[in-house]
Amino acid sequence: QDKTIYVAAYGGSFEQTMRKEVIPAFEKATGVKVEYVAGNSTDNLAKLQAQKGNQQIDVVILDDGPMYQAVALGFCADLAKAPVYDQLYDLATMPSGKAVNFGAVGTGIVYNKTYFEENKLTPPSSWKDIEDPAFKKKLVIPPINNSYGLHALVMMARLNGGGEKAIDPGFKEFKDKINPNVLAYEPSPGKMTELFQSNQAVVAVWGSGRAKALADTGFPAAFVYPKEGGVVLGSAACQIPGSKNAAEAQAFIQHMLAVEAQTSLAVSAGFGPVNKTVELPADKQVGIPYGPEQIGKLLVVDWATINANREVWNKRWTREIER
Amino acid sequence: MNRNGPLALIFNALFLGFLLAPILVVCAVAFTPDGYLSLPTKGVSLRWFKAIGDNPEFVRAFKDSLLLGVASSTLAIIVAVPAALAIARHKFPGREAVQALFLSPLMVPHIVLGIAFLRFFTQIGLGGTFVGLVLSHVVIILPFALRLILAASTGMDRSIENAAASLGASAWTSFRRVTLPLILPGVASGWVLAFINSFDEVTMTVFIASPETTTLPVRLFLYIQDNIDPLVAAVSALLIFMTVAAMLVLDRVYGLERLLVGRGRD
Amino acid sequence: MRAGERWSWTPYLLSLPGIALCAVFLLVPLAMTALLSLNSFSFYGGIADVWKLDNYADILADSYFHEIFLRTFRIAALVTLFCAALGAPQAYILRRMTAPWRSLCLLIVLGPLLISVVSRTLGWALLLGSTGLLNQGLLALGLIATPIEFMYTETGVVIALIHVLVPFMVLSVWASLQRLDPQVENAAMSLGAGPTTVLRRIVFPQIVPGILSGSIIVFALAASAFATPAIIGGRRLKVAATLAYDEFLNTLNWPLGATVAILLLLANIVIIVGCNRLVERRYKQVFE
Amino acid sequence: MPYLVLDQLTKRFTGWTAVDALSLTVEQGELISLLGPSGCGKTTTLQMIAGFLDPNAGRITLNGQDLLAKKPNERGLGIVFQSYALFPHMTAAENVAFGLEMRNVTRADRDRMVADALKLVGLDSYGDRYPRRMSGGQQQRVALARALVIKPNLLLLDEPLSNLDAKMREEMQIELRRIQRSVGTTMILVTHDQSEAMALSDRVVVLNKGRIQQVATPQEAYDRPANAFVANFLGRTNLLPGLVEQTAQGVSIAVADARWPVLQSVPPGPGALAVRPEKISFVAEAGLSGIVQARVFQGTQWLFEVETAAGRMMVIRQHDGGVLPNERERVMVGWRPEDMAVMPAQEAA
Amino acid sequence: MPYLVLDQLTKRFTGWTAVDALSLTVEQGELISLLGPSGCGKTTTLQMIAGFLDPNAGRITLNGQDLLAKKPNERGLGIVFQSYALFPHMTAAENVAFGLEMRNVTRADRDRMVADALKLVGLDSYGDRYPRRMSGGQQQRVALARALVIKPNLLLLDEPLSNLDAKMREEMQIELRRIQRSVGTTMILVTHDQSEAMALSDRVVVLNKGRIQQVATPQEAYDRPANAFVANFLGRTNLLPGLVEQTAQGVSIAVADARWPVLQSVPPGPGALAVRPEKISFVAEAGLSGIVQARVFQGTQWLFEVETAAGRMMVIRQHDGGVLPNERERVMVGWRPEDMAVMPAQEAA
Ligand SMILES: Nc1ncnc2c1ncn2[C@@H]1O[C@H](COP(=O)(O)OP(=O)(O)OP(=O)(O)O)[C@@H](O)[C@H]1O
Ligand SMILES: Nc1ncnc2c1ncn2[C@@H]1O[C@H](COP(=O)(O)OP(=O)(O)OP(=O)(O)O)[C@@H](O)[C@H]1O
Ligand SMILES: [Mg+2]
Ligand SMILES: [Mg+2]
Repeated sequence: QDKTIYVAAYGGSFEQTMRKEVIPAFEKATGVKVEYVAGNSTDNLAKLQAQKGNQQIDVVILDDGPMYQAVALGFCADLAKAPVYDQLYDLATMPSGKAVNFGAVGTGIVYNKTYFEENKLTPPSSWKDIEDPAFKKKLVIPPINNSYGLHALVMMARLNGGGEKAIDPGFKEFKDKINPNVLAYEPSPGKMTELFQSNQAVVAVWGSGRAKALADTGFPAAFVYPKEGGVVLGSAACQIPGSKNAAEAQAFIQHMLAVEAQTSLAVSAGFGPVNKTVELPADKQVGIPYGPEQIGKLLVVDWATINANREVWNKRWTREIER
Repeated sequence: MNRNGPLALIFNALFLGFLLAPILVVCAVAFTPDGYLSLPTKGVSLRWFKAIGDNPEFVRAFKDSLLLGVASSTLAIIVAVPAALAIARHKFPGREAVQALFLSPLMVPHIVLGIAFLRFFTQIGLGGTFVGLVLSHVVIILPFALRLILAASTGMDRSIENAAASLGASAWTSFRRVTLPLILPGVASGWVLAFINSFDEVTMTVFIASPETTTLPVRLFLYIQDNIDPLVAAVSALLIFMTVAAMLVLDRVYGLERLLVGRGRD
Repeated sequence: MRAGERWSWTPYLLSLPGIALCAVFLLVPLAMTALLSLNSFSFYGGIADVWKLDNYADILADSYFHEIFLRTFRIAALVTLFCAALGAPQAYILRRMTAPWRSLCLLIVLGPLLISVVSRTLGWALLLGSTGLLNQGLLALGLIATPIEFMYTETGVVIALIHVLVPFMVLSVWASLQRLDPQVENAAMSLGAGPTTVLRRIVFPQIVPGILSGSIIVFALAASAFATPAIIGGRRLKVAATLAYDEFLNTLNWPLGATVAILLLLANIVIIVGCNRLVERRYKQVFE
Repeated sequence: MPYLVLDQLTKRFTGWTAVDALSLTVEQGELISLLGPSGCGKTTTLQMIAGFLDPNAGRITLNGQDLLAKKPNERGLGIVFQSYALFPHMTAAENVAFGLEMRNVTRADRDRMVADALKLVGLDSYGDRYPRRMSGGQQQRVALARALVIKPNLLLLDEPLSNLDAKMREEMQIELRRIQRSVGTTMILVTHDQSEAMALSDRVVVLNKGRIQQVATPQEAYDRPANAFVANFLGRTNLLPGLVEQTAQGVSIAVADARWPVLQSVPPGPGALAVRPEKISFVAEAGLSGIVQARVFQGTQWLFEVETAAGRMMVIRQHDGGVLPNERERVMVGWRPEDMAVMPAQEAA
Repeated sequence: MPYLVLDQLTKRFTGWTAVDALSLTVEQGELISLLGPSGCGKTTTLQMIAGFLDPNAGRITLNGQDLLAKKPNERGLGIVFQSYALFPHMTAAENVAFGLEMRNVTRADRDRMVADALKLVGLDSYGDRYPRRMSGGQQQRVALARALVIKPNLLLLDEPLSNLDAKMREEMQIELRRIQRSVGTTMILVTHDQSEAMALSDRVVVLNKGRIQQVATPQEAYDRPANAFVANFLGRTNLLPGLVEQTAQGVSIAVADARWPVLQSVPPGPGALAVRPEKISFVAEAGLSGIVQARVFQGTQWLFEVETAAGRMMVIRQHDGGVLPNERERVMVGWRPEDMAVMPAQEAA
């Protein structure tokens, strides 16, 4: 093996799946060695920026939000054309054509089933349910620099007559109705799990994949898409410009979109497949956005508008909500 | 003999209790049979300790961390001892500036250092190397080593060193045979603090560790990306047990008392 | 310094390795950070190579940042105070213990340092949470009616930081206690000084170097602490380090983050060097 | 009523008995000296009285009260440490003032008393100096002033004058004596200087290996030592072999070519006689003849080593201007029968 | 060639001159004592010779070589510190062995020499003990053994025997003398014990306030002090006022009701006479009459305080069994004209 590509991507169960299933298959097929640089989206984005002009990484995998920013900052090269791209759902393609979503999860509401049963509460069914005073200091929402939190903000704006272009109602709703319920604005998934496990939190706005992972530990966690609709959160990959192994990098991205890898990621890591041709057995479909119907129901947010306003929103968020 | 009064012993007990409480909780959690953190646990099981064995990258990361900790804290001590002696013994122009310089790593958030080191190392070609990792760790743990050695060596009786010189000991010998043993408790605790801080560092290391040189805290940090489970507690508990074992061995071989208290003292 | 000592190169030679190391591996990165803090940032444009003091002006003018810095140093000061108040007596008690116990207790003090901040704070969360052991215990005993909020409060952050940092104080004081002559304490007692007076008038002034060292470490670490405030304090209780972290990682606004860091560093140095100088002057005798 | 009573006091360090069942009674206002070879337990004894060491056995009562039940700071006694134990972070004046502060003496009184005490020890102008910047003797005097200024009822002095020159030592001795007389302070003095002990003490306590050998007035202990150890420890003694014989004129002892009448009752046969060097004089006749091997000037007196047929002898003569033999000179030494002690040979061995 | 030369040596501490232009020449194999009141600069002088303090001015040469150019550890001299300065982390044996290790003495030799040295100071069985567990005198002896064992050419002794009892001190003195004689070690001894200085030294150096007052043999300094300070510092002196008169028989001095011929040439008029206590004896006639105020036992001698018409006088008499007056007894004291020094009144003031 003379060629090595560096892939920067998430740690945790995703890393396990990649190392055990996706990467070995790729290495076997191509003879290219893959080094896995683990880190969360923000860390990896920061690494890209730090090594700007001197990149050590060939492929980066980020949440769709940060990926938009990475593209904007010029950290992504154009994707090479390949047949596999034709098999993808629409939401997989990103407007710029420099990155591709290879998996999707939905943002919805997670709650502690046992707690709800014991306290005779009805499970949440609407985004509005998180405003219920019964959840005083029992609700956790990631902050808006995290996609889940951003989705929640956008949804609150939409439900109150606004939207990406008119975010004010969302802020107002958070400030007046949601804030009293919020135990913490917690971005770290680990911390979130811990808050559930220690019973400090019973409801949260979170992703389907995270909820699945939590439930898989045996914890009585349940996940619902609110009736107004869940929001799709993509995981995207792109090739770093100036990579010495651009072809291999592109091949790796294509490999991840292929049926085999898509199935592995769905089964082991809870990523909804973006490849239409993937078929999952019924028992593996639980908790994963799967199939045209489910995927179609998921709402998509307008990243262009969001990114244009993100700085302002962030500032406003830290000053008005997180204070 | 000045013994501790009952009040002092109560204080001691409360203090140690305070220090131990969260650790005991973590250790207790490590034995849970459940798949998630819960207290009190429903039973006792070693499943999470077994799980460590299933994650070979933890073992590798542990070795890397150990090596990194030992290398960087030893280097830090080697640099800190003469500097501490200079600061403790001499009043020279620039003394305060030197002190501030050596202390500044403590005052910068590690995330900032992490990014700065990453940028710097990438430019000088040390990016992702073990050497770079060690050097950056030396810099951030230097203050611990320095301050502790400084505390031990300010106000030391100079006539004892004079005695050594009068018996023919060169500066180096006198340092090795007299000064060093006398400040050994400070050096030892300085080393321990430095080691621990290097061993524990994650915020900065995340950025400068490469796939080949990933430390245990970084591994743990990545592991709890999407899920926190009792494995983290088990790793911590295991570390504690290993530390205790190491201490016992050290006590047998060298004598803890001698190391932390110094020879010939009561 | 020995009286009448001539100017010599010795101290410079002795500190040379340290200075060299720090100059290359600390000053360069710090200088890069300082330069970075002069740049500007936009979401789409990234970092622009302009050289302006805009970031500083922004921070100095914004009450949001004032509040965060104020909180940071308030927490650091409180933690330092408590660490000194708890750690110094503990070190003293340790010294007065007999042989096997002393090493044992010293190890227990070191113990908390040995496990990572993440799992330590995990332990705290389990203990201090609204459903944690402490609150459960207090509720069961009927001492309180509703759980006390420790998590996501300054109190919680301070407690957890004390836990993390107090060993530094104990060790540092311990190192300087080693030099004390027990007969000197005896002398004070024979003159009629009770245990507290001995502590206050005889022991304390002599271990000031140790307390100072410990305080400096604790203060600096508390002021730049990230993990504990982030985990126990959450996002609503931001401190300077979490702020810098956010700017660096979440908004990628490095220039602003760098500005925060530089300001934090400067404030720290001013406070610490100032205190150092004050204390060294006040207790001149023990520093010679 | 006895003032201070030590009853069967015992202190063992790991594997070492430093003080062994020591019993002693001290009267109020008395000045007692502890004498004994280095390491015999003098400091240990004082430390137990002061409360810094817990005895393994035995009791101490002061004025009828159990002293061991009290904490060191409640015992109200003064102590001068062998190692001074000055507070390194306080000036001389602050060191001296400390005990007064503890007694809540008002500022003005305190300043005055401190100044007086420093003056007493000849350090009037050194009040502002830190111990580190003082000479050994100056430090010792600060330690002394610190203990004296609080005017304790019981003063423990552990070689308090060992680093002072003769002049200063004498002044301090007189001062101690004055304080003892005027204030009625009870003092226990440890000293290695025998003339100091002799000159100052009401009684001396001779210790060896943690055990009391003799308690007596200085002269008594000197002239009538309880045992060979005391005799040897206090001053020097010449021990000569001789033959005790019953003659017509009574019992006498023959030493080499000379003979002395024996006043004690000693059985005839091989014997030994002990005589102190200062009791020996150079005589014209009827003495032991010998040759001066060395003469050593000692200030007020001369020490001679004389080689006689009975062995080497030490002779002390006052430096009073009289004619004294030179080295290598042939002399004859003699002493009065009442100044020597005669014993059977085996006892002297 | 002189062995050690101190030339205009000066040491100033901030605002304090501890040693002031001190010049001294020491011959090889000589034993010189530094005498002087506490704080006069003795320790400071030794520390400069040893190289622990840098003089502000002046030079030191040893064997013709500039000593100041050498580092302390290259000067090859031995020193016993006033404060012992033992290595607290080493046992007694390790302390003593240190200097030998530095000289690369083989293990076997070293063990033997250490054992010998410890035996010499009477600590054979204390080799394994740490300084903290030793008595003051034992520590001092370790310090002595540590300096002696390396057999230095120049040995600086700063009150090396101050914490030892008379017996032990005497043994050590003999030992020092023996080493000096047999090995030819040059020694500079600081001691506050005058009889020690007198007995041991070839010459004594009397210092005051950092300045040399007199350098002479002990007896010379004692009997012919260079100035009033030396006279007063070495031994005691009685100073009596009198009237110097020219009579038919020559010059004489009248003191109260008695009169002594004056051997020096002193102008007539008010004068003073100085006479040492041990030169005074109790006489039957032609003396100064007075009353014994106190008699103090000092072991080999008695000290009397006699109140006479000319003032209070001190008298020393040997404890040789002779009849000595009691307290409150009326006596007459006298001395030989050659034992007194007479001077005009203003000089004595
Ligand atoms: N570091 C210092 N700073 C200022 N003055 C000092 C210092 N060291 C010593 N002195 C002063 O210098 C003088 C000489 O001190 P030195 O120790 O030489 O006296 P000494 O003759 O050895 O006296 P002693 O017999 O009491 O030991 C003393 O008056 C002392 O107070
Ligand atoms: N902490 C200790 N541990 C063990 N032995 C000790 C300790 N302290 C003293 N000793 C021993 O106890 C004995 C008595 O010591 P102490 O200090 O009472 O002697 P001292 O009579 O004061 O002698 P010096 O005249 O030399 O000061 C000594 O032999 C000493 O070695
Ligand atoms: Mg003693
Ligand atoms: Mg001295």
